[in-house]
Amino acid sequence: MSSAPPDSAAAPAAETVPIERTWWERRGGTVTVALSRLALVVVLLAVWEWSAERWFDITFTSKPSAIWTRLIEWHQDGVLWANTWVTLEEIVLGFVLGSAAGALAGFLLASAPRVYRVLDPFVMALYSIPKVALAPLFIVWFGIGTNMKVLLAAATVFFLVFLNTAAGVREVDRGLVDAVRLMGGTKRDIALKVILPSSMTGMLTGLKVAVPYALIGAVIGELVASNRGLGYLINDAAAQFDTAGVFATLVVLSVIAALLNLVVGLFDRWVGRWKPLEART
Amino acid sequence: MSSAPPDSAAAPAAETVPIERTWWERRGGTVTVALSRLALVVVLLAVWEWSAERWFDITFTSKPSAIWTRLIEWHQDGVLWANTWVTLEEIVLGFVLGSAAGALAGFLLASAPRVYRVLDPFVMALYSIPKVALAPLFIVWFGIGTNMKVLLAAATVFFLVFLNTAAGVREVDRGLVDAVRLMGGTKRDIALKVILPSSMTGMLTGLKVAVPYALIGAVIGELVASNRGLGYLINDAAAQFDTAGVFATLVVLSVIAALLNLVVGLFDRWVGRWKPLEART
Amino acid sequence: MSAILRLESLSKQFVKDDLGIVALRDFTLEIEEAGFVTVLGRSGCGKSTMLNLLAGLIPPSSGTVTYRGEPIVRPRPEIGYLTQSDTLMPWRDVRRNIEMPMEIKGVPAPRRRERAAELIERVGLWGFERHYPRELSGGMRRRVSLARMLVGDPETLLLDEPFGALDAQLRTDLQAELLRLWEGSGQTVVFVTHDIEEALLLGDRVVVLGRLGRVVLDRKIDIPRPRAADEMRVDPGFVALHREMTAALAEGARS
Amino acid sequence: MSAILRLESLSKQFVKDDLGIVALRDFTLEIEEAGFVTVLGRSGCGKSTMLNLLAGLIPPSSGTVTYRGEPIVRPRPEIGYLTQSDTLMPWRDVRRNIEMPMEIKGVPAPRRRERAAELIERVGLWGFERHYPRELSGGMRRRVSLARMLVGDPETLLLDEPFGALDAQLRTDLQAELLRLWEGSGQTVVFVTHDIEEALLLGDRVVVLGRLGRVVLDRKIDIPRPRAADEMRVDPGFVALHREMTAALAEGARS
Amino acid sequence: AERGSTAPADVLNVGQISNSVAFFPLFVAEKNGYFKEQGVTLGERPRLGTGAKVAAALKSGSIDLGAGVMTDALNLSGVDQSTRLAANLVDKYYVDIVVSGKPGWPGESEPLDDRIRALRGKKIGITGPGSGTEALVTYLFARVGLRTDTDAELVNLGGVTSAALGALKSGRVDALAFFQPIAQQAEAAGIGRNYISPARGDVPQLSSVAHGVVFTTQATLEEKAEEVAAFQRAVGRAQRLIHEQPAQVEPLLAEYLKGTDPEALAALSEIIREEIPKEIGFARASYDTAVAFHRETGLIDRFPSYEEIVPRDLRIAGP
Ligand SMILES: Nc1ncnc2c1ncn2[C@@H]1O[C@H](COP(=O)(O)OP(=O)(O)OP(=O)(O)O)[C@@H](O)[C@H]1O
Ligand SMILES: Nc1ncnc2c1ncn2[C@@H]1O[C@H](COP(=O)(O)OP(=O)(O)OP(=O)(O)O)[C@@H](O)[C@H]1O
Ligand SMILES: [Mg+2]
Ligand SMILES: [Mg+2]
Repeated sequence: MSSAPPDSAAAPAAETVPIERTWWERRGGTVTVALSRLALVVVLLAVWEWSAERWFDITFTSKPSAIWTRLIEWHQDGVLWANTWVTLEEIVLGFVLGSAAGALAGFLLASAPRVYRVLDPFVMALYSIPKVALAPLFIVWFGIGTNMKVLLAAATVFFLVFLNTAAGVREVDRGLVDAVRLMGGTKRDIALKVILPSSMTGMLTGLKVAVPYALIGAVIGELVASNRGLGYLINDAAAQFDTAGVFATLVVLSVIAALLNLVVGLFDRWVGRWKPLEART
Repeated sequence: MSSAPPDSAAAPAAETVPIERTWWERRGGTVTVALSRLALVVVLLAVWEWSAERWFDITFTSKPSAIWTRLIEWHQDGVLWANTWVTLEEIVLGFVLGSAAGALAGFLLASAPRVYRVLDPFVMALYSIPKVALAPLFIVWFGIGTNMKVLLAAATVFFLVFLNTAAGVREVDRGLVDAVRLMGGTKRDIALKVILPSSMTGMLTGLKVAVPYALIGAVIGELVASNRGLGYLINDAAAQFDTAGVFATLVVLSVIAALLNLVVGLFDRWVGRWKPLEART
Repeated sequence: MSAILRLESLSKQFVKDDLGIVALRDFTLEIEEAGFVTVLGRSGCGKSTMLNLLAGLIPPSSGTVTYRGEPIVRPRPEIGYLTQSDTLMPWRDVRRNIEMPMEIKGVPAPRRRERAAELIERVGLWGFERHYPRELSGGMRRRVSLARMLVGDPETLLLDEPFGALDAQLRTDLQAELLRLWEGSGQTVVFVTHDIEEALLLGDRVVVLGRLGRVVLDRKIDIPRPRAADEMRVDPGFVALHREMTAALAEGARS
Repeated sequence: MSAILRLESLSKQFVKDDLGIVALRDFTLEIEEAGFVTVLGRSGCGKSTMLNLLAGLIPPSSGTVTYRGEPIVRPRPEIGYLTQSDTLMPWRDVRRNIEMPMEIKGVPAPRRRERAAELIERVGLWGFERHYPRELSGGMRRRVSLARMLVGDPETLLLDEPFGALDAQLRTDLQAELLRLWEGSGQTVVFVTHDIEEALLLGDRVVVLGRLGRVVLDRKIDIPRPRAADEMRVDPGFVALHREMTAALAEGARS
Repeated sequence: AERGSTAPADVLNVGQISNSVAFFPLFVAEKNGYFKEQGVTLGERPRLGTGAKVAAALKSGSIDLGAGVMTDALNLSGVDQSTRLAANLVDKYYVDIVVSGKPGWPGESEPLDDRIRALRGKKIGITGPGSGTEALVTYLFARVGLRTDTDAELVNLGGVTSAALGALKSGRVDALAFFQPIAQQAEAAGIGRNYISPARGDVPQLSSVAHGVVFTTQATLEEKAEEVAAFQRAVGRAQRLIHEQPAQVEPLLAEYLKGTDPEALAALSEIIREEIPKEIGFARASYDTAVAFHRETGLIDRFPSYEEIVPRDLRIAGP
């Protein structure tokens, strides 16, 4: 790679040297971050456990050991996995559907600014409606099955991804668009080769913001009509004044959120591999 | 403005001509958009009204005329204004608090990427918890008054503004930051003179996305524990199967959302006045 | 030779608040097919605006731009335009940036790879194929842009200060390369530069623009080709032309 | 004269995946106070990297950079740097861009306004105060950057191809302006250019860089000032120097 | 749009508001396999939280039967005259008023009216506006000439037990009007005490009143006549079991309300036998009391007659 072709009269080729980096130099950053997170978790749990009976009212805050016990119990009698599985399915379906639709809509509408301006207040109005208030309507229209919950999650995700993608699209450098037009690119080329990659950051922010809301959407759906899923578990535990149970479910939710977030994060890194190191997440 | 100073040997000054634009050329775009929106509203309402009894179950969807009647009724006995006022206060306070805190945190944390990476999963986990599930805790900690609702709204808004601002900050052009460093700018100068203006787009997307969630947060708070506010009205109407009442409240909420959105939109235009026309909202 | 590009009583003004900023006023120019026209003019006189209009990137405020008699309303792939500012895709490496026009034309991948390699070598960037634009020096980025434009095999080339950021040696090499490409190919070239010497070295015809695109001078250059810079510099005919251009530029600034 | 800037056995390599891309290797240079050093070198030879190191924008991989004996670890306000690429704030108009260094220094508003107006006039942008960068031509943006740098009254000026995008006339004007500012002010100037003529016209000393920043030539230029371009071009001493530089550049490319 | 049932033949989807004591018979029948025995399978079993949602699910065909309180059934019949009652689950008004453990409240021996007057000016947590919990407070206040909108502050806390207990414990409200078993839970957790309990007999006028009910629509009764009949047989059997075999039922109750304090459970199993009728039918008197109660509290303005809403086979003679 560092040898110039024989007949080139032009400037010198790149001079490169292999970099020897120790394992620590390569992975050190990641490891430090992981360890810091772990430490933080441990500290938080310890403080919680320690202060649980002293400062807080344990009936409402529970404590890590009790939550852990509950998780083990649920794990043993299978309650945990059956319900987690149901909710996970709703979340993933809702997230994928909602973000695909949101990205597409953001993409299309932001390229048609007039239409976007006309529709904007309607979208906002629609999204300002607390979905729980419409629960009866949701039930009437979509029943109480998985569909309704997937739809609730998707609807919430849609909006966030949509607005962020649209903002990303509007920020695209005109110069780059013009460059593709000069190459004879069609609208499709512009969309795929310029707008898509350069609005990625916006879209990814949308995805990241939407992760928690996919969970919330699905769980709210389960609270609206709970027959299974983590929302049902929360509801059930709360009705029995079983705070440890409520928190145990929330822990599972947080883990799901972290996993989804990880997926989005990996995607983000892959998409942003051209960026200078400082600008990467 | 178009006359060069006498002793300048350099290039010619800008040649400008006043542009005579008719009222229509100036305002035409805005007017068209407004009219289109109005037309859309009218069409939607007409279709709704017309189809209400034919296609839908009016018990769950109500119809515009019934909603209008209910609004008038509530207006006359003062129920509407008293409750709207309560909720509006919560929303505005929550929005302002949440977005100020979110923007600040996004700003600070994105400038400290290590810390950001460590905290990121915790923030995500926290946000994935459906706030209704924490209702007991909220009640115990923050009571059932206005505070609790403002806090709920602010918490929701915080996250959205935070993540969007942070994304905006990370996208800042390194070249511009370097330029300020070359001028001897301190961290503060960099933050105020480069990062702040160039992460504005991200922050504004955050604000825009957060508007509906400020409303939802406040209303959820009122659903959790209240005896006044629009959330209470919804609850009351729903319990009495008064769908028109539910929708009347939702209309009020939508109007509030539209107004808040307008404010954010104006701010956006003001901030983005340097952008080429196509890139403005 | 027939005119391939024709600008007729063209005006362009940009809107800023309630003012129109005039960039070109009543501008008329014809460019013959297979000609090499160099354009000189002071900073801000409207050269880039003219090229933007020729390329169909922006619409004129009044007047017409035609290409082979057809009005230009949008960019045409047979016109290649190397803009003054960088428009490389930051997320594509050098090779993929250069391949882009071919991707759009639907050239198959192996052929693309081959052509790209050829052009990378021609602009002296061998070994930098996998670099992203931000990892290149200013001159290198310029060369990538040049390669990207050439890879589209345009019939007409619009070049806005293509060699401004390059060192003398490389500039000479690429000038020679450009002339080699152009000669006998039937391509039409419109070349904007600030360097009078470059204008005289390359052009069949030099157009000097004054304020708001007024044509101060429009002159055939009949120095025989090949023209060698070193010899030319001492040639009295060349020196006279150089003076004439300098004077025209100075006059353009005044009016 | 004592060395104000000293680069000692400096190396810089950029990390790309698992490779180090060498931009400068074992580079040593001293720049005396109040000197005007012009730097020539082929595209990609490391000129901008060198200036970035001098300005303290990037840290060296090894070796030291000192300013008056102190190591440079971050940018210092007494060193002004006009970078090769545009770094105007797109949301500030011309005037406010130029005022920026003064804002940072805490100069009161009326004084800022006055100084900015002065510099706007000096770079020939009278009437464009309220324009945003995207509303300016390439050359105009360059001039705004120059004005912005000058307004900070730096003790040492680093200029990376400042006049590359300007027309001959304006270039001559601004060169004269720069010399006028510099002469007798005690300022130190490091001026990167691609134009041999410009290098000889301006510099006390010319440094020609080869691959990876190897110093191919380092030479005092003792043509008496004021140097007029037109006269110089026919001066045999000048022609000889020009040849020498050309040869040095060619050699730099080979090694 | 009235939709048909979404459940296949032999299957009934049964929704209920929550897991409150009122729906214990359904749990017993399910656990002991009575439904299977009678030839019907229960499909979806959502907990819907509010009467409005139960009604919505019923009308959309998502569920065939809804278990809720009389208020919900009457509300639904206000918008849909084909609403029918399908089983009487609790014949007592199973909402209790719980007050915080702080001293200052009149003791249990004090007359009812005095205890009610002591609520004046207090913050009272209810599940929501228009709910049976609000109705009880309104009813009690009306007894002593007070008005809920001026003489006390009613706070909606939603149907979640822990939120209500949280509010009481942290002093955000002074009293709660909530469904059973909140009083037992509050007492077991030392948060408060059962202050006024119609189910316990504190309010003589409410000694026998249809309250916890299963309701449905005429269409379902016709379309799924056999399944509904099987359902009714199974529930009836469960109710008989509760009355006849308390020992067998206690562990079931513990399972139903798992996590509840044993002390509270013991108290509950007594009460449950009192509350749950021996048969699923509705006596005219207990229906009329319910109507009178709802009329008194102003929650409902249009009432179906006994004949209208109670199917023929569920009309029974008074106790
Ligand atoms: N988008 C715009 N909005 C407002 N004015 C503009 C815009 N683009 C260009 N102008 C103005 O038009 C005039 C001509 O600009 P143009 O870019 O064509 O100059 P140029 O001849 O290419 O100069 P240079 O040699 O410096 O590149 C300038 O006065 C500039 O300020
Ligand atoms: N961020 C970076 N990452 C990787 N390589 C880089 C980076 N910046 C510069 N380089 C490499 O360093 C070398 C020197 O670049 P530099 O910008 O200093 O050249 P230059 O002499 O200024 O060239 P020009 O005259 O074209 O501006 C080039 O090979 C370039 O590819
Ligand atoms: Mg230009
Ligand atoms: Mg450079």
